Order: sequence, then C-alpha cells, then structure tokens
Amino acid sequence: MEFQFSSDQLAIRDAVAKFLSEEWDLSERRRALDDGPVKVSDALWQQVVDMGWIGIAVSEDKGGSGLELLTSAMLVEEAAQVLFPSRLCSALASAYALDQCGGDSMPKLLGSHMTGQHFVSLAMDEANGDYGPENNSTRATMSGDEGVISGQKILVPDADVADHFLVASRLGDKGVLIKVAADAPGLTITPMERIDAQCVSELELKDVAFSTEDILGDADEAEAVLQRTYEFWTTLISADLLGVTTTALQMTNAYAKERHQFNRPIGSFQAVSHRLADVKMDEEVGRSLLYGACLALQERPDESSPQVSAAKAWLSDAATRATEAALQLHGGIGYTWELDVHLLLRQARSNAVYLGDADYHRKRIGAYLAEQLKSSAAGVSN
Amino acid sequence: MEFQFSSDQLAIRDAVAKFLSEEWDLSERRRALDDGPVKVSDALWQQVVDMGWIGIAVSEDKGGSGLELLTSAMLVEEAAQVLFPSRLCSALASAYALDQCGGDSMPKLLGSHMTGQHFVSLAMDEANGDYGPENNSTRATMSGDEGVISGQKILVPDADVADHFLVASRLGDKGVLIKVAADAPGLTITPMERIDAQCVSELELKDVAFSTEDILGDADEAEAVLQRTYEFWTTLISADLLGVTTTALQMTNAYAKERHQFNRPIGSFQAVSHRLADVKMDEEVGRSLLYGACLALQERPDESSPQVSAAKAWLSDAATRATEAALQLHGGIGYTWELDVHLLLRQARSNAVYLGDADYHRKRIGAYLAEQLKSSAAGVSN
Amino acid sequence: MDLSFSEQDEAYRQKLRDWIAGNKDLATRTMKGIDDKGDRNPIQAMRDWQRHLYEAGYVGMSWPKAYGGYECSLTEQVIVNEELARAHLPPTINTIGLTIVAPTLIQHGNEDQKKEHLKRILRGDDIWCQGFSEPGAGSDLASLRTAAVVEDDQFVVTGQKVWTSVGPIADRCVLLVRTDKDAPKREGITYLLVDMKSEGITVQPLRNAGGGSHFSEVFFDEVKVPRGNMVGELHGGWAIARSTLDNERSGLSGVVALENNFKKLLELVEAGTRSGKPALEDPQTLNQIAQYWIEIEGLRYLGYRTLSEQLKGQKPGPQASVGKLFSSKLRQAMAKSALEIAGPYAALTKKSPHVLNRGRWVAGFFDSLGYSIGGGTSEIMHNVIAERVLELPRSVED
Amino acid sequence: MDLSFSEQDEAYRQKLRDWIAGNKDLATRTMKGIDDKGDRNPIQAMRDWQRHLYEAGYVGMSWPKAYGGYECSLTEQVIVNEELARAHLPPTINTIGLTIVAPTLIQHGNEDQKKEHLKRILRGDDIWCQGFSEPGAGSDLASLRTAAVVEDDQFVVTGQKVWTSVGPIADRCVLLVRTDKDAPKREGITYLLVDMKSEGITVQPLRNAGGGSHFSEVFFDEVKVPRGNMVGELHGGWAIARSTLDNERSGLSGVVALENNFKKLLELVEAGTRSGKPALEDPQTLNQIAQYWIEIEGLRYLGYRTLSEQLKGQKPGPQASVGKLFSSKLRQAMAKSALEIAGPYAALTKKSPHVLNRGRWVAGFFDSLGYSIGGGTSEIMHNVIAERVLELPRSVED
Repeated sequence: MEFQFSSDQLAIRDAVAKFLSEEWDLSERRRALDDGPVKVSDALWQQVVDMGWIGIAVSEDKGGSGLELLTSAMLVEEAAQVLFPSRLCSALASAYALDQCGGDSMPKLLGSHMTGQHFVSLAMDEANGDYGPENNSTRATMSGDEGVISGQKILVPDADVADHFLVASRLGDKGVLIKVAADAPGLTITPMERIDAQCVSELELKDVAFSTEDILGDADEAEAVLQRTYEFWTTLISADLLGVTTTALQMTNAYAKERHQFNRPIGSFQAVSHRLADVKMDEEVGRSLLYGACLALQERPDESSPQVSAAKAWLSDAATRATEAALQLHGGIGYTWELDVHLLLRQARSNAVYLGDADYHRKRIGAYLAEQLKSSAAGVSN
Repeated sequence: MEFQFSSDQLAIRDAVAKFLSEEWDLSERRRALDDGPVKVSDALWQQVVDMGWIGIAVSEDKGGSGLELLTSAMLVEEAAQVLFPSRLCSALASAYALDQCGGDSMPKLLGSHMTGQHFVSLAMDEANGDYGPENNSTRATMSGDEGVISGQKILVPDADVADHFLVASRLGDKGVLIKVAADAPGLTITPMERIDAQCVSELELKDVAFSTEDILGDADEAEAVLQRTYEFWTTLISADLLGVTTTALQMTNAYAKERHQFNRPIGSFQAVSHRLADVKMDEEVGRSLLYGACLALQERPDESSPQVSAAKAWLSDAATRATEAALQLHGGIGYTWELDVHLLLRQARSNAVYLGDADYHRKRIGAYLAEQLKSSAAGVSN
Repeated sequence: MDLSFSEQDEAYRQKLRDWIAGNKDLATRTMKGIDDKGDRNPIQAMRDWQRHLYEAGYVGMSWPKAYGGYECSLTEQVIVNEELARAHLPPTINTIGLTIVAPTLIQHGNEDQKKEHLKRILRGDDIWCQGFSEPGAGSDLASLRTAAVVEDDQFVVTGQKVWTSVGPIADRCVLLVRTDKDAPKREGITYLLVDMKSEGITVQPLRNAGGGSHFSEVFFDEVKVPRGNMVGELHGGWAIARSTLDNERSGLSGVVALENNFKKLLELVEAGTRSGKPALEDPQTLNQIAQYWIEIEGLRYLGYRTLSEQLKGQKPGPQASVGKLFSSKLRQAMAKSALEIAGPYAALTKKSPHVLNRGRWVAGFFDSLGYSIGGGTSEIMHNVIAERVLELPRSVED
Repeated sequence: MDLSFSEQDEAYRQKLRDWIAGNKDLATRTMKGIDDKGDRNPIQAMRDWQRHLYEAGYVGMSWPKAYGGYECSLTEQVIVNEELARAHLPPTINTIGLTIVAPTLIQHGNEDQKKEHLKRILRGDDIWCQGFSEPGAGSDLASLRTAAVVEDDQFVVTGQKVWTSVGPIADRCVLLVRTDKDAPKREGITYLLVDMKSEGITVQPLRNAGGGSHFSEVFFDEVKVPRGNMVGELHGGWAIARSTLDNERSGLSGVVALENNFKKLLELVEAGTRSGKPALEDPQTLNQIAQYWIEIEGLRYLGYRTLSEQLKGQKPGPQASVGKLFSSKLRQAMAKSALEIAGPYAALTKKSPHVLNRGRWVAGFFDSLGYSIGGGTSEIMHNVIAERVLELPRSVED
C-alpha cells in the first residue's frame, strides 16, 4: 500500500518546482490583467515540451512516459502554486483524450502535440445554464461518414495557440469528442476576458464539417472517451485549485508570523491562527480527495465520477475560502493590486466555476448516492 | 416613531422578571426530564392568571388589557429566559384566537380561559412531512350545521390541563380552527416526550363531532383567524427562542469572564470572545426581527407572514447557534447534567422545529419573493 | 410601537421628493461630469452638486446654525438619507469632510477653525481627505509613525499615509502625527489640519485588488503646518480621533443600499438558471435569497431600534459595530451568490463582451471583499463587540 | 500509488473474517452481558470478550512479544481495526489500558511495572481508568491541583479528578498529581499507577448533558500509593503524559464508524420527507448528504495518507489533530441533519413512543456535542494545528 508520492514522483516534483521558480514569474499575471490574456512564451513552452511534461501520462507505446495520473496532478499543482498559465492543464487533458484513440491520425496528432508542433485544446463548457457533458447542447449530425456540428462553447482555453479543438458534442443519443481544426469553415472564435487573465474564448460552430475519423474513440468507446476526458480534466482543475490553496496558505502563514500589530505577530491572535488552521484542514482534506480522484481515475476510469466530483466540489470551496482568508488576513496590504493575493483569488474563483461548480459536483454525487440506494446496495463506498 | 419598549412596557417587563425569579425555579426542568413533563403548579398558574397575563393582548371589550402584541412577545421572552413552561405561549395564542370571534360562546370561553377556570390549547403541527396550516391534512366535513373532524395532530401543548383544543383543520377548500372538547368522543390523547420535558401530546381525531358555532370566526373570517393565530403563535415561539438565546449568551458571557485557563479569563481568548460576539450579533438581529414581526402582526395581520417567517427562521438558527456555543464554550462543565446549558439547548432545539423549521419559513419567504417578482412589484419591501 | 412618521415628517418627505424630481436633470448632468458652467469637469460637477444639495437644505442637517447647519430633527435626517439612497442620486463628494472632519471640529476645534472650515466643507468648497492609516499601522492605528517636529510656530511633518480616499483631488487633510516618540503610543499623537497644496506632499494612487484606484498613498517630506492648524492639545490627538471613530451612524441609509443590491440580485435570479432550470424554481437558490431578505430586514429593524434610542437622546453605542460586521458579511455573501447564479459567466471581467450586467457582479464581489477590511477589519469589529458591548476582557494588549 | 493489500494481507483479512464469523454467537452473548460461565454479568462478559480477542491475536498487535504482544505489521493492525469496526462487534472494554496506559509503560515504565501490568491489560484482567482532568484544569491540563505528598516510601494523594470513563468498574488508574507546588506548573507533576481499591477513593458517576453517565468524578482522600508505582522520575510526569496525548492513531477505524453513521443517515433520507416530498427528491437534502459523503471520503483518504507515512516509518505528527477537529465537526453536522430530516419528531426523547429509530438520532446529537469537547476541545485542536503544524507563535501563554 502506498498512498502518497513515490520517491520518483518527489524527484520530478522538485525538478518542476525548480524549473518554474527559475523560468516563470507569476507577476506576469498581474501585467496580463491590464494587457490581455497571459501567455507562455514560445521559448518557455518549448522547454516545457522538451522536458516531456505533455506526454507524462501518455502511454509509452504512443511516445509518452506512461506515468500514473497522480503525476499529472502533481505537475499541475506545482504549476498552479506559481500561477503558471492553464495551458499546461489543457495540454495534458487533450493528450489524455488523444491517447485513448487507435487508428492512425489521432496518435499522429498526439505525437506532434507532445513535441509542440501542434497544440490541441478542448471545448466543453456551455452557456446553457448547466454543467457537465451530459447537459451539452452542441449537436453533431451525420450522413454516411460525414457530418456537421453546430453549437456554442464557452471558456475554451488557449485558442490563441490551438490549431485543433476537441469539441464535446451530442451525436444521436451519445456524447462524443470531435476534433475540429481551428481554421475550419463555420468556426468563429471570440476572446472572452476571464478575471484571472487566462486566455479563454467562445467558439461558435455553424455546420462545421467533420468525418468519422475525427470522432475520438471507436463507436463503442467514444462516449467513454468524452466522459473520461471530462473526469481527467476536471481532476487537473482540482489540482490547480489545490496548488492555489497551498500558496495562499503559505503566503498568509508567513505573513502572520512576520506582521506585527499591538506588539505581537498577528499569527498569535486566535482570530488569525484558528482561521489559518481551518485553511490547513481544508488543504489536507482537499489533497487527500485529489489523490483519491487520481487513484479512481487510474484504476476504474469509468466509475470515477464520485471521487472526481468529491475532489472538485471540495477544492472549489476550499480554494475560495483559502484565498478569501488570505485576502482578509493580509488586511489592507492584501487588498492592494501589488500583492499577489488577488491573483490567487482570481484563479481560485475562475476555476471554482470551471467544468462544474461545487453544487453541480455535489449534485452528481447526490445522484450517485440515490442510485446506490435504489439498487439497494448495502455498501456506501468501497 | 418608536421602535423599542415604551416605559410602560419596561415596567411590566421588570415586574414579570421579578415575579418569575421569585416564583419559578428553572431547575424544575431538569427534574422533569426524569420524572415526566414539567408542570406549572395550580397555585402558580392562578397567580399568573390573576396578574392578567393571559388577557394582556385581548381587546378591552372582551375583558383583556388590549396591549399591543409586542407586550405579549416581551412576556414570553422573559418567561423563556428562566425556562418557564410553554403553557404561557399556548395560553396567549389561544386567547388571541378566541379574541377574534364574535357571537356568544367564544367570548365566554375566552373569559373563563383568562380567569383560569378553563384552559384552551391549540393543535396545529402534523406528521405529514411538512409544516404550516396550508399543508394540514386533518379534515372536517359538514352536513348542515353539524360536522365531524378526522386526523392526527402532534406536539399539541398542555393536554394535561386543557379542556378544549383549537384544532386546525381543512374544511372544504379552507383552513379553519375548530374548537373540540378534551373529552369529546373520538378524541384520543397520547403523551409525547419532548427533549425539553415540555408537556406535548398527540391527538388522534376519529369523526369527532362539532357544530358551526365551534368554528372560530365567521364564514368569511375563519380562514384568516386560523392564519393569524398561526402567525401569532409562531411569533411567540420566536420570542421564546430569543429569550433562550439571551440567557445562553448571558450565562456564557459571565462564565467567560470568571473561568480562568492558562492564567487568563477564557473570555480574553479570541476563540471565545469572537464567537460570543457572533452570538451577540445573532441576538441583536433576532431581537430586531422579532419586533418587526410584532409590528407587522399588529398593523397588517393578514400580510404579516414574511416578517413572522423572518423572525422564526432567524431565531430558530440563532438560538441553536447560541446554545451550542454556550455548551462548547463552557467546555466540560457545560456538558454536565447539573449545568443549565443543556436545558436551554433542549428548549432551543425543540422550538427550532416547532411550527415550522428555518427552512420552511425561508420557503415561505422565497414564495413571497417569487410572487413579488411575478406581480412585477418594483419594491422589494415596504 | 410605531414606525410611522408624523404628518409633518411626511410633508417634509414630499418636499424632498419634489426637489429630487425637479432636479433630475441636474443629477444626470452631474453623473455625466458636466459642471454648472456646462464644462466637462467631473470633480467640479460633484462640488456643484453638493453645493446645490446644501443650499436646498439636505447637507449639514444636524449641524448648528451658527456654522451653516440646519439643526434638523433626526427623523428628517433619516428621511433624507433614505430618499437620497433610494433615488440613486450622486453622492456628496466631500464625505470625509462631512462625516469625520466637521463633527471633530464642532466638538474639538477652536472658534477660528470652525469659522474657517465648516461652511466650506458644507458647500463642497474644500474636499477633505483623511491621513490616519499607515503601512505599519493598520488595525493597530495608534502605532503610527509619521512624525511631526515642532519648530517655532509650526510643525514639520515627515512620513507616509495609506488608504487615503479622494487623495488626488483633496484640498485639505486631517492628519494624525507622532509628536512624542517616547510617550506611550496613545499619548504622543497630535491631530493636524493640513493644506494638501503644501510643499513636500506627494499623492500616489493606490490600486486595489479589483483593479480600481479609489485610494492613494500620501507621502509627507518635511511638510510645514502652522501651529494654528492643530486641533486640541499637543499630544492630545488620539482621543480626538477616537471620538470620530465612535461617531457611527444609525446605518439606515446603508440598508437602502443593501436593498438596492438585493433587487439587482433578484433580477439576476429571475433571469438566471440553476441546473438547467430557472433559478427561481431552484429551492436552494430561493432558500438563500430568502435568507438575504431576512438579514436585510434584520438590519433595517436594527437601524430603527438604534434610531429610536437616538430619538430619546441616547448616544448610539458600539452596537453600531454589530451593523458594520453583519452588513459586510451579508454584502460578501450576496456578491458570491450572484457569481454562483451567473454560473460559468461568473469569472469574466467587465471588459469581456460576455460579462453579465457590465461586470457589476464581479466588481461588486471585489468591492465586497474590502468591506471587511476598511474602516476597521471584521476581526477588530469582533474585538469591539466583545470588549465594549459584552465587556469581556481584552484579547489585545498594547 | 496503490491502495491494494498484498496477497498475504488479504489472507490475513480472510482469517480474521473467518474468526469473526465463527464467533458471532460469542459476540451476541457478550452484547447480552452473558459471561463465559453463562452468568449475566456484563462487565465480566466484556472482559471475557477482550481475552478471547487477545488470544485470537487481535489485541496488542503492535506490542513487543516480550510483553505479550504480537509484533504484527501496521497493515495487519489497520485490517483488524477496519474489520472489527465494520462487523459491529463489541468494543474492547479496556480501551484506556490499551491505548494510553500500555504505550506509556512500554515507553517509560520500569521492567517491574511492565511485567506486572502489560499482560493483564491485554487480557482485560485489569480495567484501567485515567485521572488527568480536574474541574479547574480542563484545557489547561497542566494547572492540575490534586496533590501528592511523599511520606517515606509512599505518596499520599488528595484531590479530585473528573471526566473519568469507566471509573466505577476500573481496577486501576493512571493519575497525574502535583508533587511540587512551587515549581513551574509543568515541572511539579508526577505520574502514578493507582489501585482503585485503595482506601480513600470515592467514585461518583457524572451525568452528562444527554442524561447518560459514561463518566465519573473520582475523589482522593489521603490515598496511599507505593513509591514503586511512580512512572519515570519524581516531578517528571508531564512529559510522560504529553507523549501519550501525542500518541494518536491513523483514524481509519474512526472513518468506518462515520461510514456506518452515514449509512443510517441515508436510510433516514430514504424514508423521510422534506416539504411534503420524499427527502431523496429534495435538492437541498441531496446536496447536504453529498457533502457528508465527500467529507468522509476525505477523512478516509487522509487516513490512508497518514498510514502510508507510518508504513515508511514516519511518526504520525500533529496532523492527526486535523482528523480529530474535522471529524467532530462532521459528526455534529450529520447529527443535526438527521434531526432536520426527522422534522417535528426531531425533538422527542427515546422514551416517547413516537421517537425515530429508538432515539438514536437525539442521543447521537447529544453525543456529537461531546466530541468537540472531550479529548481536547476544538479550540485546543485549532491551537495545536496552528502552533505545531503551521508553526505559528503561541496564542496561549502559560
């Protein structure tokens, strides 16, 4: 039994942390709030690619490192701690999606995605008032091997660099992911400005053409590919929320030791220290749930929803609480533009409502529990 | 403009407090937890009656004092502060119901209720999974001037002393209060044991006979009489919750000043003092809402539901929080049988779910707000 | 118990409403930044607006007539607060002058100071800012370090203040300075009135977490302040500042602001969806909305209780901190709910074409986070309630 | 990452399950209070049960073989904790002996003490209670005042202890006494082993808020304790007691208890109504239930993380306080939800014919309130996390 990072993983983590601290300046995010979405420079992205991060969970026979999914989450958590842009998340998530496809073209695309020649992004969230791929209203219709997609996607990441999108669509009574080229006729991309300055866009699809081979996964697998990719991407967002939580706690903890008021460090006041203890509890529970989600995804990807939702629901709330506590406990200085606290808060709030908010994920768990009861299963979990 | 107690009311309050402190020992409640429901002795009840408490809000032409409804709430709050039994609440509520009836028999019954010859109680809550008279399933059917009632009522107070009950029933498409004698054929009374040792019972009604003149209020007023009585009684329960909140706060505040740990009074630790500050806030807001409910009931009884629900919802939560804080902040000693804290907690929890819990009352307000929106009223309140 | 206003009061309210109706154009012009001369000059427009309000009798209502006030009844003041807040009129630009400086001068200033400043404050001739907080002295205000040395008949001030509203446009500043470094920290502070045009003052806008610049930092480099500008005694400034901090209001106008906020939230609920259904049919949303309605009702009735006490001549006590603490919590909760209802659009900036209500909710969210910090953090408000209302022993020693 | 057990571990689990299956009658008999001789004697039945468990190899699993233990692996201990909790078997009666006294003796006792007590603790021959808390020394345990005077070769103990579990049936007691009044409070405390049959000891049951009497007060009136019953050095008792307080467990068996609790809550939801509809169709109820499920999952995975660290030979740190604080909060929230779902029946006692689940929920509610007080209040747990995990400066000075 091992339910923590292996020594190999710890070594990767340290290397990632070192690299990021040397190459990435999180105050870039502050600048981007004024000057448009935050970007990873081509040179830096090529370094990331060259280190093999994108293929870290991709199976070895497709050119990846085949490491367990926890490693991907660990990578994202480290990146989030220094507010490295979400591009890493979408790159990992689309690599995961492509990795599940046989045939010829998808593995090829995956290969060039991993080497940085292409960038594949994903389009899932919609503006229809609900979350989750099961509620998507983007529709694909086919006749023969050809078809068209119509619909609208929002908060699609990294359209500035993506040459392909994997678009979650309804096809008949199934949900599937369909690959669409960024320059496909009928596809309009409009930038959206997110409060954390990440690059997100709206995709408007009007009869965008596709063929059978653009659908990810075989006929009997395609729906599972969409669902698993959603679960995996959601888990990466949870890892991102955990990273933000950790940094918020560390920053505030350090400040509470250093800042004096009334001749004492403010961390000696229980109004401060007990609130930080609550944040610590939030973080520890969140970290545990994230590991649980990774394990579930690894071992039984098609039954991982409850664990994935548990992590996302908890961490959406926890990151919000942690960053709000950070702002409050820093007092006036925490409320200034120059301090990083609001950058953390912006990312936490953005991701808290990304790929399903806490209520949506609790609703999924509620449905799962009700289902369990109906099938009169004796065991609640395990 | 005056939105606080008048000097007359303050004088009454002081007299009530003095009387209760001399005549009522709240540790009676502890004894009753072992030995059956708590009782007010006949002698003490007669004193209460003789002081004119029961008729305090009854109109002067019916022999009461005709004081504003706030005075009744004040009386109940004082009584609750020393955990005087709920009999005062039910006596005031049934007096209020009877006061609204013309004719001959009801004013007569009211008269003897006010002088202590009779005791009239009320039966509203049911076990049908929802709260509020609009959801009652006790049914009355009539043919001519005669009729029968069938149904089940729970948590009916003071059946040990009541000779009549005012039973909330559906009659056709209306809700009404119907007077039923305690010894009426078809009526079975079973005691229920409440965690605060108050005397409550279940009433089982099987074709219990009544006639037109047992219905409270004229045909066009009867439904309003039921609804107003429900609002008034609910407000008195809110006052009871406020009294319990106040005592819990006072006890804990005193203890926090006196109890020393780590060479300091525990009230100097923010974990204690800030929680008490929150309870104080709960109490101040609750008191304000209670006054608002009394004013609404006084000035526009048939439109008072939102204000009544606001007070009940808030105080159900506030009293729960206050008594739980009292128990926690007293530490080990607070968890003992001998300390009064658990008596307050028991009463708070009992009344928090009496005549509608906080969620039910928020649901009423939600419906009111939705209605407001529908009728596209510009103003939210006022 | 009686919440009704007298006939006389209602007549007063009607007169005010008539004034508001008759000055809609003026209000609109002010909000567009057009001043009385017809020039686009937002600051001057706001000064002009305050002067008009004052001349109509709606500014300085409680002040002695001797200093330009109207000596109105408290009820009339409440009516004016309520009606102005409801009508969404422009605010008075000289808030600090009106609520902090003037009450201080009336209570502690000498006759010359009153004569020189009060009328100008009322008319908006001088806009005042406040120099209290410092980077190292936030919650622990009395530990401030901006120093003044007495030289002949003047003070020479050096140091830095922060969180100064209207800094860049202020004409004058009330300033707390340390005049005795060796005394206990509360006994070496002096209260000064400073001309912002004095040499050595630099004002730098301070951007907040939401990106706005409502505040500024003010730097003092050997700024000379005449001795006559001292309020009260040398080293006696702390008690004077403290008395202003206590000078809380009944909060009823704050309730109207919350009600306006709530109405917007209701509109959002009416238009929004939760779980793919209209939000108005979602029990959880309704439950939450109902809770906010309850809390606003509670604050309003709390305001009426405080007002009743004031009408009887009692001074509003530290109970007002209950309102401050409670309403900042409520404001934050409502802002968060709005974002939840906004769903995936919740995280967009006002620059995004997709943002809801032109970014009102996101901006409101960032603003709401400041309410529990500015004007005394929620932690300090808890201390105040614990120590001064509940009379618990102090948790903070100096 | 791997949560699976080795084949060997699974075989061990199967053996245990077989043992449990083969001893169902014994467990039922124990719960009915029938001892090995067939007499109705609940205490003896519980002692017998523990002895059988011990002889089967499921008590004292981590202890050195030299003192009667089995030196099992940590994984085996976890398996036993989980399986015993899942099977709803009777608990071991000598909990304090097993979890507090024995680890203390193994670490700090002398050879005579280990030989005399350890095996008897394992077999349930001696039931131990703990005399630490006093009426005046709760959270501030080190301020205890029960005093022992050294006379010749014995201590003479006078004072009072409180919150003593199993007091009336205990054979022995671990006791903290003050032996030096003038020393700083942590340096004048001695750790004693006391025979509960000693002259001068009076045990009085203490009723709790829920009406039960799980605890007692113990009075000491010039009780003589041989010097050989001292553990460690004279005045050196505090460090010994402290090391036991730190001796927290991975908490996985606590998770099973919460899971069992949650199952009962689900049954209540399945049967209950909210707003006149099945509670299972009420979004608010489902939302809340989902949250509890999430929190239990979180605690379980937290337990696995701690266990992983222990398996690597790391000592479980003060992180365990996170679990304690979190689970007491969760326990209270679940108990409150149960009462809410129970609706108007929520406020009935178990004596009422109408009460739900024979009063389980009301009793559970009162019990849950004790969890945030006993074994270190939630306030103290917050301090522990703040000071020992986050390394913040102390908020409590001694």
